[in-house]
Amino acid sequence: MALDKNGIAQRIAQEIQDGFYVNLGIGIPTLVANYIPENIAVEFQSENGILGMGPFPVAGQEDADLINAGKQTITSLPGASFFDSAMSFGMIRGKHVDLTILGAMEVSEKGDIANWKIPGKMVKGMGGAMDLVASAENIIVAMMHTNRQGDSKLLPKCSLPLTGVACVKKIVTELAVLEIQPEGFLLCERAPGVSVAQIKAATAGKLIIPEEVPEMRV
Amino acid sequence: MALDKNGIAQRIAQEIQDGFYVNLGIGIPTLVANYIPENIAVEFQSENGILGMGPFPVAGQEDADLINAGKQTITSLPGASFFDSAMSFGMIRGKHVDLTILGAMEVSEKGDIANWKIPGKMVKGMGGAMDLVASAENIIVAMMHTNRQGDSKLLPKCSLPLTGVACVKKIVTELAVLEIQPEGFLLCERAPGVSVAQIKAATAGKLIIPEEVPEMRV
Amino acid sequence: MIDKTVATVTAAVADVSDGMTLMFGGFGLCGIPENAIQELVRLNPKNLCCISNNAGVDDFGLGLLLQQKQVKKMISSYVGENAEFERQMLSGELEVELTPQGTLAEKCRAAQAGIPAFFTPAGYGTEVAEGKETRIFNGKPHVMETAFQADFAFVKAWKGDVAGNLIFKGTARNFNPLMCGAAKITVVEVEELLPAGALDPNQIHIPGILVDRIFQGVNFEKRIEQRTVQN
Amino acid sequence: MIDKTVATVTAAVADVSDGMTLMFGGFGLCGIPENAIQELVRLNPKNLCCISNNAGVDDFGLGLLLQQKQVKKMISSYVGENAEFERQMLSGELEVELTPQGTLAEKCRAAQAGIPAFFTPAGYGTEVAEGKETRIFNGKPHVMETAFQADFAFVKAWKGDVAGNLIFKGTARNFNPLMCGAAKITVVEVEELLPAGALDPNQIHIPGILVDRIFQGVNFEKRIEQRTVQN
Repeated sequence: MALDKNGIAQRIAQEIQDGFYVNLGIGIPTLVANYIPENIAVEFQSENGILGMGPFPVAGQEDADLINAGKQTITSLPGASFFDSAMSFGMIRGKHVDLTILGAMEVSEKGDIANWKIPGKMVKGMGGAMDLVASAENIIVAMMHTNRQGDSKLLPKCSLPLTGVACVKKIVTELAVLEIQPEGFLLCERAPGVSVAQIKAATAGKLIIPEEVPEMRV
Repeated sequence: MALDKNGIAQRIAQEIQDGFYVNLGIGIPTLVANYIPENIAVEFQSENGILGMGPFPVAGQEDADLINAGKQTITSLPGASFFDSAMSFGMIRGKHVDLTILGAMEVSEKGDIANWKIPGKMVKGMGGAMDLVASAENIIVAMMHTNRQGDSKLLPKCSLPLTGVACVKKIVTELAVLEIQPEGFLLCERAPGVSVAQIKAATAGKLIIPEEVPEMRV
Repeated sequence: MIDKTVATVTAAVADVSDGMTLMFGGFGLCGIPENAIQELVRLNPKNLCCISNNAGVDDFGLGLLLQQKQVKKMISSYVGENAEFERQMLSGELEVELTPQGTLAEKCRAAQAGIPAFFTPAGYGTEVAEGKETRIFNGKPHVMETAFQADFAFVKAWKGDVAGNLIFKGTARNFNPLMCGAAKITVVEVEELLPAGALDPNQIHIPGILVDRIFQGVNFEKRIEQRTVQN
Repeated sequence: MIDKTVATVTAAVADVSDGMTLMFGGFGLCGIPENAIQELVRLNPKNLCCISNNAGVDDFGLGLLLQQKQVKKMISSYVGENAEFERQMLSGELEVELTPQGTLAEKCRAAQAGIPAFFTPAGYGTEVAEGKETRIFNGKPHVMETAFQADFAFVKAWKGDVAGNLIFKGTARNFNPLMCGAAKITVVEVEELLPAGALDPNQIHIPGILVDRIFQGVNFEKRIEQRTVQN
């Protein structure tokens, strides 16, 4: 059975290692914070200027001066720090953030990503996404395998304007975990009960299918 | 009579206006701080990371964590701030410092300055001088008109390796106040009792002599 | 100590005029210069170019300038949280230059620090890099970006002293420190204006040399855009 | 919270080896990483390239590494406060690359912030610009400079917490914050090591993400180079 959004987040959480600084994008990536094992130390960076981001505040404790990049009220944990946007993107460009998890509209088999603009529609902007994808050594895309029209989002080539070139390393969808390899999308894991044929049918880009494709453990 | 070093400092102090942030080099420039009129507000920046530098401490109050760019123990005044070297040179390159006063070995009639290196001798380095002269909109050189061998330090062209190109605006020596003009050194003022002929004899570069050359008031 | 105080926001903003380029601190509605924006609405200069990470909401922040059609061009990383913005943009009344957020921040910092241009990997291979010089460093392609040039920077700080020294609070810091000294004139409003010497010189985020005018702000609303609490 | 503490300076410095490029914070003897330098003397790696604004004095600071002939190359803005340095330099044993102080600072900051290259007016028309690309921006010539690449950065802070967050004191700040995260591994010694949460998150100069190892320094001498007092 295909995963739901929480399932995708749960699977991605398994990629997070002890001592990682992680930047979570809006949407499914935000849910990843709910699945971090208790026994590892992880700090969340929000690019508007906090490291050591905590959970949402309890009602009545909201602070207008303490928000995340999604403009939501948040809290800070012991050991947190605040800083300006140049320092924040210095951390990102300088590869000090260990892992970036973000959503996408399209990913190409070369690791290109498109997630900020649909021609003809209102464009809200790329925010920090272009800085994040251009700099992170370790980028995981969290997205659905196909769009609302049922078209594959894993393509030979992106059709939408790019956010970054040859930068995505791994993709987790409701159907599969895939890695970008020089030859295309390497199918690493299937969602529980999902067949390789289903994944193949939903993937427009070149799919590399190993002999054995284990099921995800979620 | 030619000025002494304190006289040069005193004359330069007259160039400092209310509200100026000033960077003082080592040597004669340091003495300028002693001659700031009481009725104007001036803040001294030291490029190692302080704005609002105060006088030397009283004995027993020296703080190893509070020095100026000459590595001397100093104090800070109310309204002072400490910052890192990138911010400090950001202030300098960003033209936020209003006036830089520094010494020189040679100045050319085009405003080039040489003050950091004598070929064949031990070179200690340029420190912050190249950043200061390349960025300041307002640079005054404080120096003796001639070197120890009696040779002019105001030259058609510098013979020593340059610190900066076409940057000096004004020169105050023991003999005169001069401005760099497109045509050469404009003689603006003579030291008390010093003749134009004396200044002319001590100046190797092109000297522009107006009809009237007033005496300095020091 | 050089005193940077002006008595009122009116005095601080009076010389803004048509066609100027203005920088505004803030991320979303967090840390925006509310007093200066209100005064710019009253003063009503037109054809402004505004550099700000976001463009406010319909009835708050830079949305107020948009409502009065004071803005000709926005330079931002993320916009369109308000309907009027969308209308003006789609109708072509409003020009929008979208810039990656880190590049936006660095272009401010470069202006502050006298760095005319720098290279960043952000935007390489995208339409953001179109027409810009690119170059490979350490095997990786980068885009050359240049420092902003602006007439005024409007900044909101938490505490400030009369010498213009500033301290910011929480994530209201964001772009505010980077815009200080990044324009010809920097105007700062603070929640608490203190005498010189009241702030620990070790704790100052922005030294007064980067501030031209500082005033005690009033009636800060500090609106929350996405109030989110635990279940 | 990610814990960055190591128990001893020995553990913090153990993997420095011959031929590495090392950054050292400090201006003169102010704010230098005394513990790390002592340990490097003991460990005795050779053929080092040292990036530091100054080179210490004969019997303190980086002068100790020079005495043992551990240094092959110095990258500094101002050197030669010590006789051994002068002797090695004049004899050709020691290579010295002199860099304008602001450029030195910005090359550190660029390395920290992932900016591979930038333009500065400093050094244009001088021997510092020889072999470097120059370009005119806003009518003024500039020199292109590139980010440092180093193996270790040794930093001294005043207070730090176990998460690696740092606060510096007075002018002992200088190059220290800029070198954090500017090398592959950043090692910080502090006068006071505190638990996470002990520092106000608004007052942190350098967030722990830029620090790899932090330890409680001991026996800081904090020598004063030019003790100067009022008459």
